[in-house]
Amino acid sequence: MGTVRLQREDFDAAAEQRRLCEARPDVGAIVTFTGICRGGEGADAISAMTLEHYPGMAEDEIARHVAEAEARWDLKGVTVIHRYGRLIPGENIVLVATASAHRADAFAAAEFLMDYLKTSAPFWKNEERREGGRWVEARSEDDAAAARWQSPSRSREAAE
Amino acid sequence: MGTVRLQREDFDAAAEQRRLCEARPDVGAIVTFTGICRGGEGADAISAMTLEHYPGMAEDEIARHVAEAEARWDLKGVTVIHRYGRLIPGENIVLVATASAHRADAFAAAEFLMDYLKTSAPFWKNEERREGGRWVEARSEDDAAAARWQSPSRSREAAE
Amino acid sequence: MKILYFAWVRERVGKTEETVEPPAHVRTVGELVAWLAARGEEYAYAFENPKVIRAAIDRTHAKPETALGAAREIAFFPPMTGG
Amino acid sequence: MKILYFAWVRERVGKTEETVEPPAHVRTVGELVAWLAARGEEYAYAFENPKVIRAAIDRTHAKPETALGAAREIAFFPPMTGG
Repeated sequence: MGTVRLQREDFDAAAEQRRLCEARPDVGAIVTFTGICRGGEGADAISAMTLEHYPGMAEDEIARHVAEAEARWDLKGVTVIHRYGRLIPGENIVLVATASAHRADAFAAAEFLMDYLKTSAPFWKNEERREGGRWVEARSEDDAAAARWQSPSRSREAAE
Repeated sequence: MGTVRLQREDFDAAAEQRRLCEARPDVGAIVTFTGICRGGEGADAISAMTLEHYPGMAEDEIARHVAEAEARWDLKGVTVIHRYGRLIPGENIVLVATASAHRADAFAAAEFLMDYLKTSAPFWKNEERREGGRWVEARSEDDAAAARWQSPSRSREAAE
Repeated sequence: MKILYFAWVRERVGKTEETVEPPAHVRTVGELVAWLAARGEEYAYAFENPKVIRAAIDRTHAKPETALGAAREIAFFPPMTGG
Repeated sequence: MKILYFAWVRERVGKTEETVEPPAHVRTVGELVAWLAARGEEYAYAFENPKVIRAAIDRTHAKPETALGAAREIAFFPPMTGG
């Protein structure tokens, strides 16, 4: 049911959101997450970022997590678009959009998908700075964020 | 810093999102929540929904919560738009858009604001069905969702 | 003082607002609800279950025990269902 | 079997992919890393810290102790930084 796309070109978040709810009277909540290439500042300024990915595996890995999100939450639609190639600051990197009847499902699924994209989807960021290219290091916070979805009960479940 | 608008007319989520990140190289994450008027089904089908609000207080109440979100999380921008008046199924009701450097702040602030809009902002929904108008009842799940923001520490803080 | 009503409280009372002058012994939100409820059938109906009535004093949420003080505008309404 | 390299593992090894035929005693991902690391300076550099190397067998995440089995495509890469 979900849509997964890997592409070089930019995406239109508004059009993707429209697609998730048109002719769907049961959709009451849409959450979108848009990841944007940050520019950094001063000595840390970035002139561009190149996203390398593992074609084939990246699609499979994201589709697997979309299916897991659909099994865990009551979703009416999911779209994940991840770009690759060279991007300049301000450009979109990734879109996760989730649709549900009530907000808690859409929020939880979008966070879950982002946490997994950060830690399990085979993408690698290389940032171009004045002194040259540098591979972005994985963040331990991202591992912690992904790990929280592995415990069966979550405080989030208090929400609608 | 945040933008709060109450209006009869529809909003353009994409334009609001663009406004949050344009000329902001420090924005790496934007979360949007769009609430949509659901249509219901069969005997429960809704022909329209009227949103009544308390002018003056609604703006104040939302602005107060936007300021609280800005104090609690590292946000680069917040926009809340809430419609009032008569809406038909499929129409937008509310938009919350949050911008931050990293995703955890944007997600948490958007959920916080939605939880408070549901329980503390002076709006009342009246749904029109075949048998007449009916005021929507408050949900205890919404109170529980809002209450979770009152404890000082949250598992969410494990995330980036 | 000015009283505003919203949603089904407004429908039951049959007006959106009015100006009232409660006696001096009406000092809290809860006491004002009790005083209003005794004004007639429509008020009794609107305030029949005080537990579900929410109030705001000068556009800030208030509790039954909140003192009216020098309030200019008091609003009564059901639990909110926005968002 | 086909080996793919990504990100700085690719840069250090100096190639995006190659076909290798490890001896029969190389049965797990971890053993394959050790065998590759001994193939030359560039490999030793790429695999100098096996703990930070991630692997996938036929496009599924694998651990050092995962058996190679009849794998056709094995990939090595640093921790992922997508999203």
